[in-house]
Amino acid sequence: MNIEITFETITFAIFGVLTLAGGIGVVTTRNLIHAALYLIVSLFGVAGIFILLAAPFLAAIQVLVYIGAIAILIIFGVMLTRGMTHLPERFNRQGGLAAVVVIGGFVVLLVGVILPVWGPNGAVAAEAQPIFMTTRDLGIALVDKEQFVLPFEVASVLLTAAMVGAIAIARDDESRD
Amino acid sequence: MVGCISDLSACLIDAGIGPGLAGFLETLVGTLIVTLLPLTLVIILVWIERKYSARVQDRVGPNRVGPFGLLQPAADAVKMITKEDITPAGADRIVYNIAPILSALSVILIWAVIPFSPVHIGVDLSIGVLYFFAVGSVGALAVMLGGWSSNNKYALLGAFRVVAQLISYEVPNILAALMPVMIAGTLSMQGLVHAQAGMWFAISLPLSALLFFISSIAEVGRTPFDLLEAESEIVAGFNIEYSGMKFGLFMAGEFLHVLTIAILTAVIFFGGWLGPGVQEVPALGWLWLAIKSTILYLLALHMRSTLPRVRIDQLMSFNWKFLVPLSLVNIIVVAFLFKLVQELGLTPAADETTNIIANLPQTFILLLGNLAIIGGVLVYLRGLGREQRLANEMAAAVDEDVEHHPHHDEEVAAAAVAD
Amino acid sequence: MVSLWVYLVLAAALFSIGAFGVLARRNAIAILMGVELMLNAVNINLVAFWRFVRPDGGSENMFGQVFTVFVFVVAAAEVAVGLAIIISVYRSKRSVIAEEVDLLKW
Amino acid sequence: MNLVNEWGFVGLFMAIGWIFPTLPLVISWFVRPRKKNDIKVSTYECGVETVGDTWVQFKVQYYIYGLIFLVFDVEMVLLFPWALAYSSLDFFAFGAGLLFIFLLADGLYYAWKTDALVWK
Repeated sequence: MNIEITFETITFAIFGVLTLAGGIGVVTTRNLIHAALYLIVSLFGVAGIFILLAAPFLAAIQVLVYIGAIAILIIFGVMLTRGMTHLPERFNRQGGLAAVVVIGGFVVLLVGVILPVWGPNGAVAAEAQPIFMTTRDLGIALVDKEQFVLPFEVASVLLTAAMVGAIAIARDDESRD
Repeated sequence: MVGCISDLSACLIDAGIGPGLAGFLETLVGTLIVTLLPLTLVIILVWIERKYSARVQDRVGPNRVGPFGLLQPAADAVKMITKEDITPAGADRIVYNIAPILSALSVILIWAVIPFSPVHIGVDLSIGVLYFFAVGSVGALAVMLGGWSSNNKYALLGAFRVVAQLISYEVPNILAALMPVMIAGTLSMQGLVHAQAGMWFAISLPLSALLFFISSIAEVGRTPFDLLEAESEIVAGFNIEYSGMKFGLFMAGEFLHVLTIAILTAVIFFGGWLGPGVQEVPALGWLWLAIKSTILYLLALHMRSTLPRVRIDQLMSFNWKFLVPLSLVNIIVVAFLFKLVQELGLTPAADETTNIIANLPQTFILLLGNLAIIGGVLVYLRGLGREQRLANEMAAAVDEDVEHHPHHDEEVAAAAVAD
Repeated sequence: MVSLWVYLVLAAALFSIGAFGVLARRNAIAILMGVELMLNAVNINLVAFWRFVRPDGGSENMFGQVFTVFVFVVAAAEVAVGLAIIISVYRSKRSVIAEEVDLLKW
Repeated sequence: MNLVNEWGFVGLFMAIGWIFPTLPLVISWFVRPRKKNDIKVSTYECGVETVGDTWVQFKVQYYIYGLIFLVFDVEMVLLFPWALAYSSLDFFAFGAGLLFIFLLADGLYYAWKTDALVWK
């Protein structure tokens, strides 16, 4: 296996490291606000990966939704649960067991990914082709009768339901009718 | 040499530099120009802003340093740089230092997708509009980090309020930009400008333009939406603990942001660099864009110097109960009319998109729809206002009654007994 | 050229990190963040498969991207409701530690 | 591949962009005075000694605005591809978009009627 040093591989390395380092930061940091910031770093790395995969639209909404909205919502949540940000123990009693399980799972995944099909000598080691204007195709697919128009509407229902439910749950008791 | 302005890499290849290196050099020069431009502009902007609001308020404004006080911003910058920088005790140092840089960066990064002329643009991304919103949303994060890391109750509270405002007004802002995207069928900034060759979107979609401009002003946090600072009422908001150049960066970012949204409004709704003679001399685009965005910028400044500030509950109600529903209605109406125009075959043919006459039917129908919405909203608001005024008058009348006849209740009771 | 399996390894690593966060963290909000990491790993996989297996473009071949968009939707709904529940629990129990919320346990 | 050209520029822009805001901070680091004392670095809260933790309890109202924004943000993300492809679609797409926006407005209506939008 020889690794070519090209613009793409360097970029992939940078974003991959950002993603994983951010992820490790999220699960190991004691301060929850810092964990949220690491989460942002990790999600930004994923946005970079999306660009490498020729999906710039997804990269933009990754930043817009995750960094612009979800991360801010999580920070709001952390601030609203005061006194819980610096727990003396980060991990619960199963922490060690969880680590073993997760590492075992990772090895299984790794073997599954590299060896049989998609690996270096696998069958579908397809070359990526240049792609143009995928966002418009995405829009066509989303409202196509034959394809995703029902999930498209159901997504709206799900979001509305989530909004109604979350408002109902989160409100103060005294302000409830 | 003139050729170098429109096509630097070709010019460099002519000069005997390899194509790969020439491409890289061109990108580098472009990047430097596009990053340095806003930073030089901000110095002028500070002067314009201070001079303009001074004139509106019947003052002279800066007039000591240099001719007409032109060097005042430079003097300010020197002052900021030589000020002591205080990091409050208990602050989260790294986050505290990153926040102002992130705040300025989130504005500078927008300039990468602004088309200045047919050939001059940082990069014409296929998702330019979304890039702008994505980068803009990082600004809210910078505010949050700055407020949290200061270890100050008021800074944190201020940051919460600002973030609530910024994210709220992002909704109508994005919804308003959806309309030009729908009609142009593209997300690229150059594509949006080209789509306006026949008719500006500000004429066919005036309501979207208005919504976009208003919510952009709120995004920047300018009067009448400047609750995040309210410098004439409270000390400061999220940036209370910042001093020296870090405070300066927050301010510079804000000044620059106002111009940036003026330019973006000009690009998305007022035809950007379009103007007479652009096809022959592309560099003229700079001039047209500068004229359009300066007018919009001065409009924003004028709003700042003349309008009163709103309260935070009014701010939130205005957004969620007025701008957002209006944007949704706007989308439905414009989508319906646009499809109708298409079905009736009134859209300009592919080779006639730059022809004004060919664009007239479509523009007329869309404009009519927009005016109908605006008219409907005005009539509705008038009715609502009258209702409220009557209710207020009734309440006042009852109050007066009670004051003038302190024994009103007893009289009524007596009358009832007499009956 | 970065091949498909490299993206898959990256996604697997991110998924494992997220899974560890979900299994081992005590704070419920941290668990939620772990879930976000796992969802992002899934997204990387979806987009990578779209890019390498059905890259011809055209609206019939957008499965990967469409599913990613729906994962965004689900993630948003999950965070909104999850945090609302955590805030609500915190209000009544003054705690967001997952194992202390055991009303339904016996 | 034009992807590299486009986003390479954005990457370069990000790499260079942060230098310019940082530069004045670095210059300032060299020339600014350093006279720290305890009073100066104390938290600035109206001159009175700061009381308690900075982490006062915040109103849940902020969270509710954040969550309504999140929902709208995601819905807008779904609407952008729709709008982008709109000119090449038929009236069915308008119906789909109409229903989508109607459902979205439904949630807003609920929030409005239960006074979740009122700043208290």
